[in-house]
Amino acid sequence: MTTNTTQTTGSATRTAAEPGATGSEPRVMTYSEAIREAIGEAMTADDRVFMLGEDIGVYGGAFGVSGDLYHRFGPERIRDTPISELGIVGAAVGAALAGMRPIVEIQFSDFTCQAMDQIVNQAAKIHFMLGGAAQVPLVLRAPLGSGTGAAAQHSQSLEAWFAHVPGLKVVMPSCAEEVKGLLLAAIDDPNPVVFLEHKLLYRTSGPVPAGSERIPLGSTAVRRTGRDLTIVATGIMVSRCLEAAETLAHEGIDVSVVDPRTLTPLDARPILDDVSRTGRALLVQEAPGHVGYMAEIASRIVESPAIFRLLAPIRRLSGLDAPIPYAPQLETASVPQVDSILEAARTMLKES
Amino acid sequence: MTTNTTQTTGSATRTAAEPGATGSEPRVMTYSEAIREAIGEAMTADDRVFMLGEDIGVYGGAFGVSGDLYHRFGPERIRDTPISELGIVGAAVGAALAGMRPIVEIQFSDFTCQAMDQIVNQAAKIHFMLGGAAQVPLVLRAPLGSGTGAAAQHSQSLEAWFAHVPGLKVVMPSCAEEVKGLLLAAIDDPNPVVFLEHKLLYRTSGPVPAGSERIPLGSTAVRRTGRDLTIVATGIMVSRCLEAAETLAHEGIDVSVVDPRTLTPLDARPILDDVSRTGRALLVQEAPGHVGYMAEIASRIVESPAIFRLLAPIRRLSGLDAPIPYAPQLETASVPQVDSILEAARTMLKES
Amino acid sequence: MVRLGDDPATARRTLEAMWRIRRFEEAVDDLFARGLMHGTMHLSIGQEASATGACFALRDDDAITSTHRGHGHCIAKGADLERMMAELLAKETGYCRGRGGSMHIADVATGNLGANGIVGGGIPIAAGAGLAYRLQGIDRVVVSFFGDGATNEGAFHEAVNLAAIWKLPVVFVCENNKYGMSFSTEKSMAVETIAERSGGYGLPGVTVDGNDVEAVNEAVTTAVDRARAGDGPTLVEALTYRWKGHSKSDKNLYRTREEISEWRDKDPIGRFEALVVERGVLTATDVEEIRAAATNDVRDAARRANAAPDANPDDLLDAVFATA
Amino acid sequence: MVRLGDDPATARRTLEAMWRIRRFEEAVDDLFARGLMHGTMHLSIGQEASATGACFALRDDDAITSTHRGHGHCIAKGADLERMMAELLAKETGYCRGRGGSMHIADVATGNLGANGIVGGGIPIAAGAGLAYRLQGIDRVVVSFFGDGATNEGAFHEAVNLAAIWKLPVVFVCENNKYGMSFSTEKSMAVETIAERSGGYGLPGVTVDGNDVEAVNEAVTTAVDRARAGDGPTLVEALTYRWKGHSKSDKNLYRTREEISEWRDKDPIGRFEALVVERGVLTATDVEEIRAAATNDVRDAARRANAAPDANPDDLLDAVFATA
Ligand SMILES: Cc1ncc(C[n+]2csc(CCOP(=O)(O)OP(=O)(O)O)c2C)c(N)n1
Ligand SMILES: Cc1ncc(C[n+]2csc(CCOP(=O)(O)OP(=O)(O)O)c2C)c(N)n1
Ligand SMILES: [Mg+2]
Ligand SMILES: [Mg+2]
Repeated sequence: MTTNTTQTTGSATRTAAEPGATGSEPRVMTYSEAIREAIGEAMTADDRVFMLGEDIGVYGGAFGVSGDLYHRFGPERIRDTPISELGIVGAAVGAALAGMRPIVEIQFSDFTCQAMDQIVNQAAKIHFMLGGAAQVPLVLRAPLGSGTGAAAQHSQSLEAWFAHVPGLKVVMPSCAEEVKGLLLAAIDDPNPVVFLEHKLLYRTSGPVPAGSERIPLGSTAVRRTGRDLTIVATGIMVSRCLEAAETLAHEGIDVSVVDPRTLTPLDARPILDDVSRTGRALLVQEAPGHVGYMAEIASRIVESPAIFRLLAPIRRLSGLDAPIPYAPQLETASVPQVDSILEAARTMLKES
Repeated sequence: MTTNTTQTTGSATRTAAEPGATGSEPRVMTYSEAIREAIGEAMTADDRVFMLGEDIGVYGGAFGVSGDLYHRFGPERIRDTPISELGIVGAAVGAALAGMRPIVEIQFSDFTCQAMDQIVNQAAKIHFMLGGAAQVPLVLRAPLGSGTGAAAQHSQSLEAWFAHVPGLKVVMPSCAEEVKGLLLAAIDDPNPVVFLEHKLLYRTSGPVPAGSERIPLGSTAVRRTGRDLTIVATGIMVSRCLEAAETLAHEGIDVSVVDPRTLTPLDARPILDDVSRTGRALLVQEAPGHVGYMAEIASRIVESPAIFRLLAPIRRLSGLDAPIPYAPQLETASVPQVDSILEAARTMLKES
Repeated sequence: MVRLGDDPATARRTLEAMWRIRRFEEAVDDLFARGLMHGTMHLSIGQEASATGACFALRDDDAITSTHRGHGHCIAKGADLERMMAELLAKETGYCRGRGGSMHIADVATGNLGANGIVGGGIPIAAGAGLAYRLQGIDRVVVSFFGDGATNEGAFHEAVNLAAIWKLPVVFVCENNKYGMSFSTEKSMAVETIAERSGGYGLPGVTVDGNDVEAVNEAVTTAVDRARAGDGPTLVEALTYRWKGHSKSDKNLYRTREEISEWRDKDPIGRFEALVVERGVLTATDVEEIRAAATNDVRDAARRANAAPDANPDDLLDAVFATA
Repeated sequence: MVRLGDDPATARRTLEAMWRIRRFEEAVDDLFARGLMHGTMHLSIGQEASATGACFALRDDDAITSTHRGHGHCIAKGADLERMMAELLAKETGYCRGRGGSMHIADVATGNLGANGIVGGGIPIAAGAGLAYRLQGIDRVVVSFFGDGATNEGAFHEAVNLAAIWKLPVVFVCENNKYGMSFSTEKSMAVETIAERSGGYGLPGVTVDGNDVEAVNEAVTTAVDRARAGDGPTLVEALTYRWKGHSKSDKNLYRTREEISEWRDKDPIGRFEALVVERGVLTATDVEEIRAAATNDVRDAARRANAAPDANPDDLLDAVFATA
């Protein structure tokens, strides 16, 4: 990802996982590799961390994310499971209650539907419901999004659901550079964290810190600061928006790109500040627009004094309110692309 | 429910289910009774309609809604099931595909978590995914909401989830008067409809049409028209807002109360019109605010020219972003009550 | 194998536990009827032997997962009556600070990982706790309680299979009280016993008289030993009955008076009393004393709980997330 | 019972179906490898006998539910190769107008209620279709196909139980190809056969050689007869093997070359060819012709499908809801 300006609120804490690891130079690696590195480091540093999921062992994971972890940590800690999403998330909840720090991989985030009871009725609520007497520190990793031709049951972006559930933290890392630090923070967290990776990002790469810096959950990143328009985007849309921003810059349209990174807790301040400055907000997500996450961002803006700084109506650019189709030309037409982002930005500027 | 003014967009269609039924006087009956009457009439009129769910037979339903239907229609068509939410919703999907019109009752809407795969990955998507070759006309009825002391796993309001899923229609009937007409429309619909009843409404009553008038899905009702403020509310909050409106009227604050009734499809026009007129919007829901349904309403307003008519920031009044607690004093404090609605309305008027 | 009714100390503890359960639930039933308690309630009166027999097969550091009908499990595992009562009375001193209520009492200190409002919800959690203990190299065992109705949930299937393939130290205790709410086991399954369901997973299944506290204890002890030895899970079905309705909304339309009174005659407490008196392990006076003590304990607990401060709504939002 | 290889007409149809499946999937594999096909793909090459044997036990108006590995079921139930190919090639003329792709082909006209991208997703749907036919007073039967891996899902458990207690006209056909993706049945369950899982539900379970098209047909026919007669469901386990990887991302790290080649030697098509030639029902020339015809049919279907118009993105939003 091309990052013109990165400011984060909340300070990144640096924690040494292995001696000598901090301070070393970042290496260029893929998003998948960065995830794997984070898991490997967490497992090395803490015996309580283990992983369970379908085909994460010798197969290396449906998207190859767990890779060689099985060979490094063995079948007890990189635990292949039957096809039983409800059971394995439930097992993670129980293991977390009993003192472990499980990381569950769900092959496609669509299959969280199978495990919703354990995620939402159990994991999210236990700490509260038990009056604080117990904690459920687990990380549920799952790939979301379209673009692979896998059609409607393998391409959803359900982040809005999880973000709506009190008791869950929700992370959507948008680049290789940050996925490691966010995942380490998620593993540290004493709460259930839903960690939503975008399939198309797995093979993208960037400079990943060699050390074990955490990126605190709840710290929005301003990726680029512009004069005319604030674009807020999540997941894969962040890089598309940054690409669009480059083109717009050549046209004399200067935009900010803001990435919340964690949907819950949401660090709204940088968004409100940026929108107050530019007076225009374009909110971009892959998920269908209707009752999607960007509706929350729009609401935060218009509940705040930033509403009085708006020069134009807020605009959401979202996936169609339709299931994701199989055919590539249909699939592409279903979610925002660089072109539609350009188009939306230009229209907003033209009309106000 | 006290209805000062009721205007609906979309015209109510009148269909005779039984000879002589139309045109007769409305009778005062409870929300539960009205639901039961709708089901009874639909089952009488159409052999394809049947009901399945846990304890809907001789027990009469967890909330007594199915009542005597078992005795009227027998165990084949009022079908008691084992405790298998995923299985029974799946069976409803299969039955719908094979030409039936199943109505599934889920005892508490929280248990839709168990059935999410069949609701979301199957029912919602089949028509689209199969290129239109099949339909899934089913109604999933489930009670939502807090107020019964049943705590976090039996009190959620998950309407935002369903509304976010393309392919599902979502209805939230707010009064006895309308629940029959909305349910009849839902049963007629060739698509999967999630029909979310509020537990505390079951025992409320109102005049219910004796005929089988349908209330079209996707027609917002303006319950009361005022000068100063537009309140948009769903489910149980509609009557609380109407109650608050009476008090406010005595204080010289004149508010509209608008009830979308169906969350998908949303008939946004009456909301936008009313907000454009009053210049203020207070959005009230029981569900937690973060990424809730009212965020969509806020977004619709500020994406439209209505944004330019706003005299004050939009305000959402929602349930706390917390699970619903057991203790009555905590439960009450967790979701909007008449007092908090009054308070919010007064503050909005004072500040702008 | 030593039986619960063989020596006076154990017999006394056993009877004490059953009476405390019975008296606690009677008190709760009464408070509810008098409008002093909120919400809903699932009473296990009549099922005291299965809760007690199973929990008494465990070490203090072993764990359980419980259900919506969980007061008995909780008490048998050693929970404090006052904190339980305080929870039901919506007090700050309750186990869940008034946030959970009857369906969510947990007591991590005594190894109770929690009741559950979701039918079947605790079963995968039990498997996970068992897995944790294995990974930690600790020889703890988990008993997962659930009802006959719960065995129709996918959660049961997936969790039992995980425990079977991983040979987890879990004992699945099904309290078969013949009904899942109103739906009888004759209708909800096409096999005779829940125990038969174990066959599909490759684990032993046994059916015992759930109103015989010794029989339950014996079966669960065998299963616990097996689990602790690393030989994997067992499914124990305890045949029992709830005297009261499913919950407060039950009009009892689905079972006959005769059936209920037949099962009342099989009262697990009276039966154990008769047994130990007959064996000469306890006297009629001992039994009388134990019963009276339980009545007092529950009365005191209720009194003290009632005097405690109400749960406080001020910090609800701070209570959602754990902080480190 | 009449066997599929007993008379020339049936033997020909059977062999035809199997070759059409094989050739279709080879063509798809090739198109994919050449970058002409999008998405992912689960091939059933090696499993043709179970799809064919089971579907050939059905009447035309009977129904099936299928899986992610569903091309074979679809073809054996009578789907049109061109419309299937058009779907995979993202054409407007495809079964799903390009919206579903390989994992969602359905053909309601031939009773195929749909493939399914969700493991276990079709099983409850099959139960529901069976229920519908019963309520409609029609004597149709539903065959639900799924893999060994799917039997670990809660959906399997709940659906089989529903079918059992309601005696629904459903036949559960488990194609046990030894792996759910990379996870072997030895690891995913602690019993020897999937058929044993039927015991917990009170329905018959049988295991057959899934590469013997006659054996599959015979077992499923018995089950279909039973279902049609109102005697309820059966679980039929067909032991078979997929020659290819699970999907396009499979690096085949979890099984040995030897195992694969052993199973290639058990080719269900070659085996049936040898059998019918040996029995004198078909000649070697007949067999040769059938194979060639399948090759041609698939080639033609691909050619025609390829020439069809691409699926059109313009009306995606209109396609979400059915209108009346
Ligand atoms: C997933 C789910 N479905 C339904 C319910 C409603 N419900 C609560 S208890 C119960 C009956 C449970 O039966 P069983 O497992 O036999 O336990 P018992 O009540 O007999 O102790 C039902 C249907 C629930 N709480 N959770
Ligand atoms: C609910 C769900 N979990 C996981 C997957 C990913 N997945 C697709 S096919 C498959 C293996 C299925 O195994 P089996 O049922 O034996 O069928 P086979 O592929 O062997 O034909 C998996 C894990 C899925 N599609 N759906
Ligand atoms: Mg029961
Ligand atoms: Mg398989």
